[in-house]
Amino acid sequence: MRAPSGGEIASGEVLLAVENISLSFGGIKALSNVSFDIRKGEVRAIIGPNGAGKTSMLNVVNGFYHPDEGRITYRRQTRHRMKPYEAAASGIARTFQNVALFKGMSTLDNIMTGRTLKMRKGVLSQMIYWGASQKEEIEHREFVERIIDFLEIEHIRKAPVGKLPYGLQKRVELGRALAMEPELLLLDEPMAGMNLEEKLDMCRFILTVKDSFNTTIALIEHDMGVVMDLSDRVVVLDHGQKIADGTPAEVQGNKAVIDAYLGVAH
Amino acid sequence: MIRKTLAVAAFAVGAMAVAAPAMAQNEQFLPSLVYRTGAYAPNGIPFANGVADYWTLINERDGGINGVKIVFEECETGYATDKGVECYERLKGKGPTGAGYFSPLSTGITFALTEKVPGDKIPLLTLGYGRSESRDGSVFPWNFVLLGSYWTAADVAIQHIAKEMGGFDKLKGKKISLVYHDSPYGKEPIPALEARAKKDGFEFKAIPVTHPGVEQKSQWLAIRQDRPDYVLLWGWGVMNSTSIKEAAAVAYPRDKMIGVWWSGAEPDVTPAGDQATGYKALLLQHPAGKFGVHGELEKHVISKGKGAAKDDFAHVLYNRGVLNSMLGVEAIRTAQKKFGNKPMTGEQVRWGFENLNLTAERIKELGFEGMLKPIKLSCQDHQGADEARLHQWTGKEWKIISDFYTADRSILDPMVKDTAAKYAADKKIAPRDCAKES
Amino acid sequence: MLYREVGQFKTTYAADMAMFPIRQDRVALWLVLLVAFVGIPMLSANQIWPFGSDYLLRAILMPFLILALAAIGVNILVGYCGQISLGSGAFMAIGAYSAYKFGTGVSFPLPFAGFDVSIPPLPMLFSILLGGLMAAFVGILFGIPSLRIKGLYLAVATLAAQFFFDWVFIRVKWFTNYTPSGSVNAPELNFFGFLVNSSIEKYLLCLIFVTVFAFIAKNLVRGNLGRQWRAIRDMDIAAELMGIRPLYAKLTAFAVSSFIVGVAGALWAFIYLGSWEPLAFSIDRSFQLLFMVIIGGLGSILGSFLGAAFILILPIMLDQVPHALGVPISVETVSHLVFIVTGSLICYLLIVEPHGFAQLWSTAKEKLRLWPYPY
Amino acid sequence: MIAFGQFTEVLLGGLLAGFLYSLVALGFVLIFKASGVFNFAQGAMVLLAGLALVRSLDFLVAKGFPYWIAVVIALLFAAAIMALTAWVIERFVLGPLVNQDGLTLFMATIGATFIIEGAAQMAFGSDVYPLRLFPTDAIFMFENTFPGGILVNKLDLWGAAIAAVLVAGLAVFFQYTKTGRALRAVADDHAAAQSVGIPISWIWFVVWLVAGLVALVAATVWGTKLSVQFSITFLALKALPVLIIGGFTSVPGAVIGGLLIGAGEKIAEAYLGPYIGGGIEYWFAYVLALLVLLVRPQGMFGERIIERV
Repeated sequence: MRAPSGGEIASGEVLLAVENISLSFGGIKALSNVSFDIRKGEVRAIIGPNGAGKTSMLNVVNGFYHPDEGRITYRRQTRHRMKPYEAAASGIARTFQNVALFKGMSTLDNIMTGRTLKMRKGVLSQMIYWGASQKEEIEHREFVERIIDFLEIEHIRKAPVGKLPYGLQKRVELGRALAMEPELLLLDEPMAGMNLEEKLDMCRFILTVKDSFNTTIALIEHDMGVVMDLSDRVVVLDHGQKIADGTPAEVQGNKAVIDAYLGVAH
Repeated sequence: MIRKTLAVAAFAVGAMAVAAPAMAQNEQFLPSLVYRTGAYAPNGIPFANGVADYWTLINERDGGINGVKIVFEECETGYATDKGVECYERLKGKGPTGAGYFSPLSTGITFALTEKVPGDKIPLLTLGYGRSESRDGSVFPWNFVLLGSYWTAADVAIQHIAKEMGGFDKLKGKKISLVYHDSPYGKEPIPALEARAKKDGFEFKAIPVTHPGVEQKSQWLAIRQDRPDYVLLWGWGVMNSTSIKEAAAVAYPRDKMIGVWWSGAEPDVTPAGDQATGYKALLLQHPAGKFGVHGELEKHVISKGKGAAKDDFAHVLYNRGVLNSMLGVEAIRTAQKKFGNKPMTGEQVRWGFENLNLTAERIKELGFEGMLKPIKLSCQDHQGADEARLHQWTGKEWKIISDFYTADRSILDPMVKDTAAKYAADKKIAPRDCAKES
Repeated sequence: MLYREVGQFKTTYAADMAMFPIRQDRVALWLVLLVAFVGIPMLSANQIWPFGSDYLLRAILMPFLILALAAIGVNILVGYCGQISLGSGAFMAIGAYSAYKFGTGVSFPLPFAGFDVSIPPLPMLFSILLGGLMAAFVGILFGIPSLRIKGLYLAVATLAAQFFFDWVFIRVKWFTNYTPSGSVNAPELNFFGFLVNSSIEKYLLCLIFVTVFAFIAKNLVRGNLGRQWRAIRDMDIAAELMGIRPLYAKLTAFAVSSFIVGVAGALWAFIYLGSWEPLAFSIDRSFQLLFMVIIGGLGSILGSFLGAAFILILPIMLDQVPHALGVPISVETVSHLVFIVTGSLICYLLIVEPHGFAQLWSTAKEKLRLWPYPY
Repeated sequence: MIAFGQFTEVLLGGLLAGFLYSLVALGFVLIFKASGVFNFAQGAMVLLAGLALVRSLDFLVAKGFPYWIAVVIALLFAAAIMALTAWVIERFVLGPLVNQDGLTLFMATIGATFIIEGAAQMAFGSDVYPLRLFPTDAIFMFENTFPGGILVNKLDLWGAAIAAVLVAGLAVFFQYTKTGRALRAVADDHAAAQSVGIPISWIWFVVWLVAGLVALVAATVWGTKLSVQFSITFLALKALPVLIIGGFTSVPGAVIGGLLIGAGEKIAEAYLGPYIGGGIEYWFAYVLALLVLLVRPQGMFGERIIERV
């Protein structure tokens, strides 16, 4: 699973940098003046209390929200805003806080949608199906089957995802993002609502993705244990502002962070 | 599983019903395409009742047509063409000899069936509606636009206006507007009126009203501002009464409005109440009211509780339905003279129509004196009459206000011929030679 | 016991991804096609019950096939792509009138260029397909608002199309070749020298069109494009973040849907009606198609057929069954009952089985697979 | 001066027609506001209310009741029928569909439309039934200023007055009654309303009842205008563009939308129609609504939608 080539970024270099990002909805500031960077190959955690603007931050990164101010530099290209599918095309994949699977489709089809950008056959070829389109479908099916094996969800391959238990849905969603072969993977609370066993499985998957596929990961998570174990660096947001940035150990000792979590400052 | 079995069973029963062969052999099957529901039901119901009651009368009083019992079945079209086609396909093969003739009471269905009847050899009886050019029996062997087409109506209406104004020379420079149902039905009279406008020098304006015709405010405000000398009304269903109400609302004089014979019945005026007083409309020969045949109907049908009529008995459209059935029955009777007293096929009924000759005595005998003038059809002429007169709504009843006018065939015949010839060319029909047929 | 897939192991992805992966389904499909293409014409040619008259062929099967085709088109847009449309009737009309124009010769003057554009009458097959293409083109135009307008608001945009084209085909005489009444007749059905005249020929023609387009539709909805449509339907925001371009997915759905609906419109006008006016494609038609799709099953090609059959046959059944049983019901009551039953079924299905008859069918199959040991 | 007089007349006619549209549109707004359901059946409910009213009225008059007493009894009877309808719809259609998405509910109301249309005609007949509750003749204003004066239909004035009373009444109902406030609470948040003890099925029944009564009021005016008959159901289609412009949740919006559509389409018909052939009202209203949507996808008075993931 190689990331799409072009402007290759070496491990440890800055893959994505956000600078002075501000975002507001009808007068309410969701983010103000936030800057941080994500380096190639690391697991970068974004933490903070509820309403700190973590999800908004991810939405800005993959183009779903357009910031009022600030710049985004991704793979050395700087832009003010981009469209969600452009972000996807340049290798940013994403999972969602409240599972956003395609409920009417099977597990297989959900993960296959991750391959959309890699499929090239035109409408006419798809109409006839037999021949070129079938060959392409099978190629991608093989790829998707590897993801299914890796995530250990073979048994629910053909099940409609709407009826799966929550933990499995989260796993399918991860599979769908992985099918995009992303260079940067944004995970929005991948372990929310899971029991311990499921969390351990998910941690294992995340670490494998990072190590084997050299995928850069940005992670929002509330479980501090998980964050400390998984992440290389942590950025902390509170009320739309960055209050700390550093290694897990550094952040853990930071007074502002402790205050924010305990609510002392307010 | 049970549900599925039931569905299959229901389907089988239905299929059997469709395919079940008629048992009795001495029956004449007559279909009746009706619309008793939907936007046009108020006008469809009385017509359908009249059609049914006359057939019942023939069965009850005479035991059928020369002993051949009439079996009839209604099929609801809702004024929709595709439903009409389905009804046609369903009913055309019923009875020992198939359907005798069809009367769809819808211009749209008539157009669609015109394409189908030549293949099935069943005549279409369209009494005062349908394709105006189908008067030409050489191109339209199966259509019978009996008593008058929309072009006849348009011509007669202009003649009456000329008479009211005191002569055709007075028409010059006058304004006549047509408020019409925006469909083939409403558009049919336009060529005839344009031809008349050219000849008589009046200014003609056509004002469309969108189906079903409940929104007419703009049209009538335009009429108020334009102040035409006369307004012709070519509506159907709710559009008619709405037009009359809107005319009242803009204070357009009702006695300067002339409706076609499809806009001159009770459901068109009663909803407008007093506002309809003075409104005029053409008559397809027959008026409302009771004639000889109504006594028979009351005696043999209504009093026995076998009638379909309710308070629409002897109303305009009811009477038209009765007339429609009578003409069909007489065509079958005529055919029986040649082919014997047994059920007639569609082809034989057509022969009966083409040789139909109702004299004044025969009409009196049938109890239709005062409703119909003598009529004679031929292979070439599938219309048979060019007369129409007018009646006026007094607020309580329709009152005849004019003598018969005869449409000017010197204008209409060339139009019929040209349009029919164009149709023949489009459809690659070789017109039949009527001189060679008996 | 017959409906089992035990022992049918698939050793290739190709076999697993086949249109009908279960052998019994494949056999059933071939049987249906065999009956449709060979059995029915044979029965009909020899006038064997129930094809003694051509009623079933002309008044049930032909409209069923054509409306099923239209329902497939509507299902692609509404069922697969989730864009509600109340203007399908207009797209049928566009298909019908465009095919009519191409079939009778197109000519219009271009005064500013100083010459006339005139295309001679085209062969029937091309006319019908061009009718579909014109519908697709207009479909794309009216699909553009779908990028900004969602849900119910979009229904209004499609209604705008419905009323606008109702008006255009009444008012613009060019489309009706200046016939005085505005009603037009189908040109003769000449397919490269072969005249389609008899009921059997017309039926087979409809059948060929429906079969071809049903297969094309099935291929599209199970492929990449179909996944994009369904993704947009289920969660448009997530789909966009997966790299699916809403513009492309929605407009292709509008185009493919309108194309199929347009072809169905041309067939409806040319083969079923023979002569028609815009009222044949009114808003009632749009609703009828939508109901077929809801009742049959949103997002199911099979459902389009089931829904079309149901909506078409229900009124005829309600009319005929009491007749056959000797309980005469007046035509009024029948048509009121049709309203009530259709309405109740829509509500019932939405409550109990939002995926319509097609889902009931697959539930039944599921049970059949386990029968007689349900656990 | 003539031209200006004519324009005024068309404009005024359009505005008054707009009030009549908003009478129908109000019923949609009420239901959407309180339950998020786009009720396609509103047109059918007008038909049902009208048929129940006119048929019982005719019956009572034929029995010899004095006219005004007959009217009152007939109105009560029609109101009872609307209450029954509201209960049936809540119990059998919407109740089981609670928490479904808007499109499903919308399609369910299309189903309900068919049931109501079929049942209403089966019970009360499918003929045309004249209703005469209001005067329908014309009055002429400013006859000194403009030749011929400016024509206004009395029925339209009645319609406008009734619409105004209705809007005021609804405003009072929503502001000052307990049920009205509960309705607004439900509209804001279903779950929260339930948790503070407002029974949602009761609320839905009330809101459908109120919409049914609004349909009855619309039926008195429209029934007088068109007579009570099947075509009255076409009104639902006229109300849609009104709602788009006015917004699905705004009572005053329904009136403003009605006025804009009424005036817009009549002026278009009068001044654009002659050039392109006439009969453009039907689609013009929709195209107008579509244009509004292209500029503001949430309608003219709707709130901006913020999407979340």
